[in-house]
Amino acid sequence: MNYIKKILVANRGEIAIRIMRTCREMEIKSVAVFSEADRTSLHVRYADEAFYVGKAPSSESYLNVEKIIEVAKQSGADAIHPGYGFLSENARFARRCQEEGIIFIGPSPEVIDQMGDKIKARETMQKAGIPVVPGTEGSVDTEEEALRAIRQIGLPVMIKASAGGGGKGMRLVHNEKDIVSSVRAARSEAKSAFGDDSVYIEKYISSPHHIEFQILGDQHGNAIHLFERECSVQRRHQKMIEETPSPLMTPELREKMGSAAVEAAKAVKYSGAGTIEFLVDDNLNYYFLEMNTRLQVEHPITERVTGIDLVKQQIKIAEGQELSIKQEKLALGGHSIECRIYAEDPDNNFMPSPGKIYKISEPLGLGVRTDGYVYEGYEIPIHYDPMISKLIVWGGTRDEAIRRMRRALYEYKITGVKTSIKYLERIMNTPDFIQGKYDTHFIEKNQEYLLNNGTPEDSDDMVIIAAYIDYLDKINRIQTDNQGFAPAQSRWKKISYINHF
Amino acid sequence: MNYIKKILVANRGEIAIRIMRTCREMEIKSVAVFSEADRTSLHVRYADEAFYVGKAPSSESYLNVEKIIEVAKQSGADAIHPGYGFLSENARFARRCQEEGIIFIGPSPEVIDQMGDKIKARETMQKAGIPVVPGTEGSVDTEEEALRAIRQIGLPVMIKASAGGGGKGMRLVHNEKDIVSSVRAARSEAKSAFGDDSVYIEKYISSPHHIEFQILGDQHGNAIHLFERECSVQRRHQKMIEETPSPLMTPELREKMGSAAVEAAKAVKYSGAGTIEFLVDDNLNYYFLEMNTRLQVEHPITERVTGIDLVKQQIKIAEGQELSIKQEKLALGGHSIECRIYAEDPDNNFMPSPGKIYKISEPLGLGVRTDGYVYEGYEIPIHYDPMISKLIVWGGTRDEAIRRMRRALYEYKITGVKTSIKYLERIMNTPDFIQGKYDTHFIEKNQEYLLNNGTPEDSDDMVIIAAYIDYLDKINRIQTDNQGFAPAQSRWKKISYINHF
Amino acid sequence: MAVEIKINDRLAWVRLVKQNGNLLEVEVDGKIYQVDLLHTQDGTFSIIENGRSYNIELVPQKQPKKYVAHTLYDTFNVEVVDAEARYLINRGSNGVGKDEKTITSPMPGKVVKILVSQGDIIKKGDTAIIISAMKMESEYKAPIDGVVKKVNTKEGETVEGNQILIEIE
Amino acid sequence: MAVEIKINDRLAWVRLVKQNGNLLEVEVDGKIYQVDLLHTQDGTFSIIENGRSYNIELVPQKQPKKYVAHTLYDTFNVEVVDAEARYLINRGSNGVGKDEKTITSPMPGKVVKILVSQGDIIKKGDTAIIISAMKMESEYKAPIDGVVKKVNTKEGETVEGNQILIEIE
Repeated sequence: MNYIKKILVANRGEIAIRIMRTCREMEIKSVAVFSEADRTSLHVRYADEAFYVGKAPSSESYLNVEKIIEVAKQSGADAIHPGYGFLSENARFARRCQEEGIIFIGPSPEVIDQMGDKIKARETMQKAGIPVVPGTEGSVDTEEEALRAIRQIGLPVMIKASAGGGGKGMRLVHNEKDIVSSVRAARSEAKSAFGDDSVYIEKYISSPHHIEFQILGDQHGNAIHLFERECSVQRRHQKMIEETPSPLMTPELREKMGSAAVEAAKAVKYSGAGTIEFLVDDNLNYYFLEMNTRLQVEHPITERVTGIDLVKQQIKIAEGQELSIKQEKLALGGHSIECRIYAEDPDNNFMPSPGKIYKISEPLGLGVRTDGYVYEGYEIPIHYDPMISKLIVWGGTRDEAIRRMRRALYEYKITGVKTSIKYLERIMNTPDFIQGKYDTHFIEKNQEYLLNNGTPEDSDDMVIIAAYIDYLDKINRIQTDNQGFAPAQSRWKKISYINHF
Repeated sequence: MNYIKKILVANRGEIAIRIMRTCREMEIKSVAVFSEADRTSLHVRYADEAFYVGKAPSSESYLNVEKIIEVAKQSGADAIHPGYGFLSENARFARRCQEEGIIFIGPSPEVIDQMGDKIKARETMQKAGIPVVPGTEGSVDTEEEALRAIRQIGLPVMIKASAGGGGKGMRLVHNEKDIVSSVRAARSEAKSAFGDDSVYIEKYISSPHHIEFQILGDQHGNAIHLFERECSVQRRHQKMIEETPSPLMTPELREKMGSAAVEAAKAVKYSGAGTIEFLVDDNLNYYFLEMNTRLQVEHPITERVTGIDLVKQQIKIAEGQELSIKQEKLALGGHSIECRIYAEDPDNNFMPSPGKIYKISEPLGLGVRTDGYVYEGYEIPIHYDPMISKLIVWGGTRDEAIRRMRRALYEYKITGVKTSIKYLERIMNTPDFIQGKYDTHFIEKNQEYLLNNGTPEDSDDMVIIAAYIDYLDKINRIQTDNQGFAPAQSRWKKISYINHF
Repeated sequence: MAVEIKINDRLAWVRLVKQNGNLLEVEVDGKIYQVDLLHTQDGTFSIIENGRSYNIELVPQKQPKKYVAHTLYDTFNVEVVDAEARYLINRGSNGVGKDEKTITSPMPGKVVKILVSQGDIIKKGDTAIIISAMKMESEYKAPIDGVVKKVNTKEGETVEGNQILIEIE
Repeated sequence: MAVEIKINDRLAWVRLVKQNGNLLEVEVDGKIYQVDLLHTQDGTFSIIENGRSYNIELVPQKQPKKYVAHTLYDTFNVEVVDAEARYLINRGSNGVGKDEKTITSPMPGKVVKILVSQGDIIKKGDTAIIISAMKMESEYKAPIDGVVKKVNTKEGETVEGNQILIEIE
């Protein structure tokens, strides 16, 4: 067996730290890479080693294949974990690793090519007998071609980047007049995000549920699935909340879709962790949507209900070990929900809110996990994703998990930048969510619940008093005429004697 | 059903917060009480309401029965949760709650009397046919009586406070010449900790394992056990590390001891959460040691392997609900370990180290829970327990749990006071612990592994450089002759342009 | 010393009646509160008023006397209006109407594309500039019909929040 | 500017060779290091040296120029010995032998019991005072045979760390 001793993590932020945590538990050394914007980022400080790889824009650093290969060789890393995003689904990168004798923790370049390209993936799935959403057979190269295809499929349609993922380079088109501008925008975003502007077009299924299956395959032809994740709560085609099990799921459907996912993985001799995404309509028809040949952002909820460390499994598979987990031994225990905390302003169309974290307090206690990377005083760079952490809770039942999520969101305080925390708390109090009756239109359908309807508390006067005292404190510190008010000297205002009512 | 709407938590520190977290999940309002030393303590800020109850010494605040009853009535609390320690095993307090029509979240005053007093508990258990450690039948009132009893039982013996718990008022006596001073010391400690100086004497079992069973009983005569906790890693008779399952346990012994624990609970019509502590010798003989009629410090490891929120169960039982958990449905999933983080100096005989927390970073990620209450700038009061937090990890196997605990301890950084963190990390690397071969003498037997043997890293020179730069920074700030060194302006030193190798 | 404090749209009058260490008596719009107040130098407040425990975080803003205040559920814009502040307001330093003739960046980001040049005629609703921040591209449109007076940035440049990018007249 | 730095029992000589922003060249006992160093004002250091990532926390002590430094596994007592510090050392301000004639509290606590009075004869190893901190009582014994010269505290009093409680001669 080729045991891995040192892993270069070709990523940043929470996922880089999450991977390094497992490395540490496996006594594997970790190597961080960082761009100019990330010298003080936590992943640099968490790693055993750290190397600079380029300027702030990801195209010059985290997407710089040759520089990262060079650092891997320089540091003596025997493997590279790409995380999600960046180079995680880049077949050329996987191939370069292969050429240099570095283990790429993920599937083979051929499989990335086949599944990572959404057009090829559709073809592969159709051949394997798995239902797909009607759409173009290949990428469309010109705007005229797009127009023709859309007339054939019929509106509404979804335009998607072939190389894409995570909602980038995606546009929904309802009206004919928006076709040209939407194709143009999708291609421009795809180009800057993935360096590839090819897009394809799919029939848009209304009221769809976005449900995905986690799979693991080894190099010996074994594959299993680790149940589903319900990812329908989305804004701007980006996931906000995921949960497992899905409230929509039945044991029969789980069995059927799980088997399809395993078949899909076996069809391409998949090795590593991957995700098969499906659209499910209200009649429980399911369509293959895409395969992600990497770890997903939302993998922790699967870890929580199965008790399996997915990064550890990825590493063991990459070492060539056989899967030790048997499908029939796997059980889905309890209920887990993840909320993604973004630096954004939900009351202003989810506008990103970069800036400096003033203070942060993280929720703790029973059934709560946070995977984050920011700290007090950290300046969130404008160059990358606005996700600053993931809050994952577990409960014995869905009801307990929702209550725990509310409690955890209540405890979670980040100041200095705007975040989605209070918005997520409102989702947890929305009847449709509580009843588990939602599809990907949840956010638009529930606007009235999700608006900030002002103060349920009556604390204005206390805020006024706080600001007043702070003001007195400040003028006291700069003026000489002491008005009998003792200013704060230490973190907690020192008073010779603390009084009590 | 008498649903509880507001709970006064008659405690402080981590356990007060832990209880309030569950209150919040159950939509129950929480009321904090605080002593003079605790105005800025986190439990005061976490609660919905907070009331001052007296001076810093616990006898004048957290043990002040009438004041706490008064606050409960003033705030309209319909129940009181006593946590652990303080009034949690005080029958008089439970009785006063009863008289005032306030629900005491715990067993009846009669059961507290019967089981809380260790001497009565021994008698009860003997009657129920459960083996007990040989010892005095009742408390010993004079030093002469103690001497006689010890001569009869034979050395070594353990002197214990009748009202005690948590290692207070306990003394082990090996030599005849130490008998008098030990009895005196035990009584003095018992008096100041519990207001009751009566002690009793037990035969001391060498190489014992301290194993306890968690039980839950309701007001309808149902009782279950939630498996064992292994608590043998102790210093100064106080637990440092607990784990479940116990490495010593066999399925047969678990069945036998679990049934004994349930029988014991049923024998006294126990309602609430409680713990039956046993001593187990190397031949797997077990002896009843004592019953704790309250929540234990180490309850989270049971919560983690069973998925049951024990505080929620306590509240539901106190409301009069029937236990919804069936013994045969309960399963012990995976492995959980708790490390207690004390403010103390392990390299100097575990001397308490009160003071101000300078910085703190808590471990996060997969399988890690921390229950704490301190924050940066918090001054740990000298009046209470030195435990500042509990670190609980879960793993699919014991090996995974130990590796995760090492990782979590590695991430856990508290500066400003001395803590047991690095010592606990050394325990996680001790062969006897790794192999699960340990008894209550683990600490003394493994001194050579547990000593701070200096630096496994080679970072002296980097520390020197850091101190040097900080020094240059400081003199630059006060001197006028700038030596070309740019001092830190913000949290992270601002440099017009960040360079990289 | 009494001052006025603006909290969102409300203007409140506040005065310290007396202080005994951490116990304060404060009057807010004629209502007297007795509060047990402790705070850190960097704006974490713990206030107990009539048994209720309040946690408030004040985040200082660039302008002195302005805060963003966070309570458990709410965020407030707070401003202390003392004699100096009133003087500045009366002097009219807060220009009105200027916003309508400019395109401003609401957040820091990078200029992807500028679609207009100085002197161009632009119609209300036309996209003038595209800014990218955190992987999202946003189009900014002209607020009025007019002529581009000045373009204050160029493609590829990093811009601050609230920076005026394009002026129209 | 070169200074000496005491780290536990080692005395090292250190000098800044050159600086280019966060990139420093520093000489420690004749060895040249090139480090990428960033730090916060309150003593969190991130140093990358030859690819290795070091995290160091400096906790300032009451005496200026003294720190407790935390690395991943170790805690060091660090002191910068500059000209001023050397002067103080040479002047002999650190009295020697004083410790042997006193009983000092190693930590803050409350005096439970004092077993001796001024003028008492005390033997080495006799318990002189009992202090309670965090629910643990500790007995402090006389370090030498002697006569109690002075008792600086009384029962029930709260004492600081490093306070001289009892003097013996």
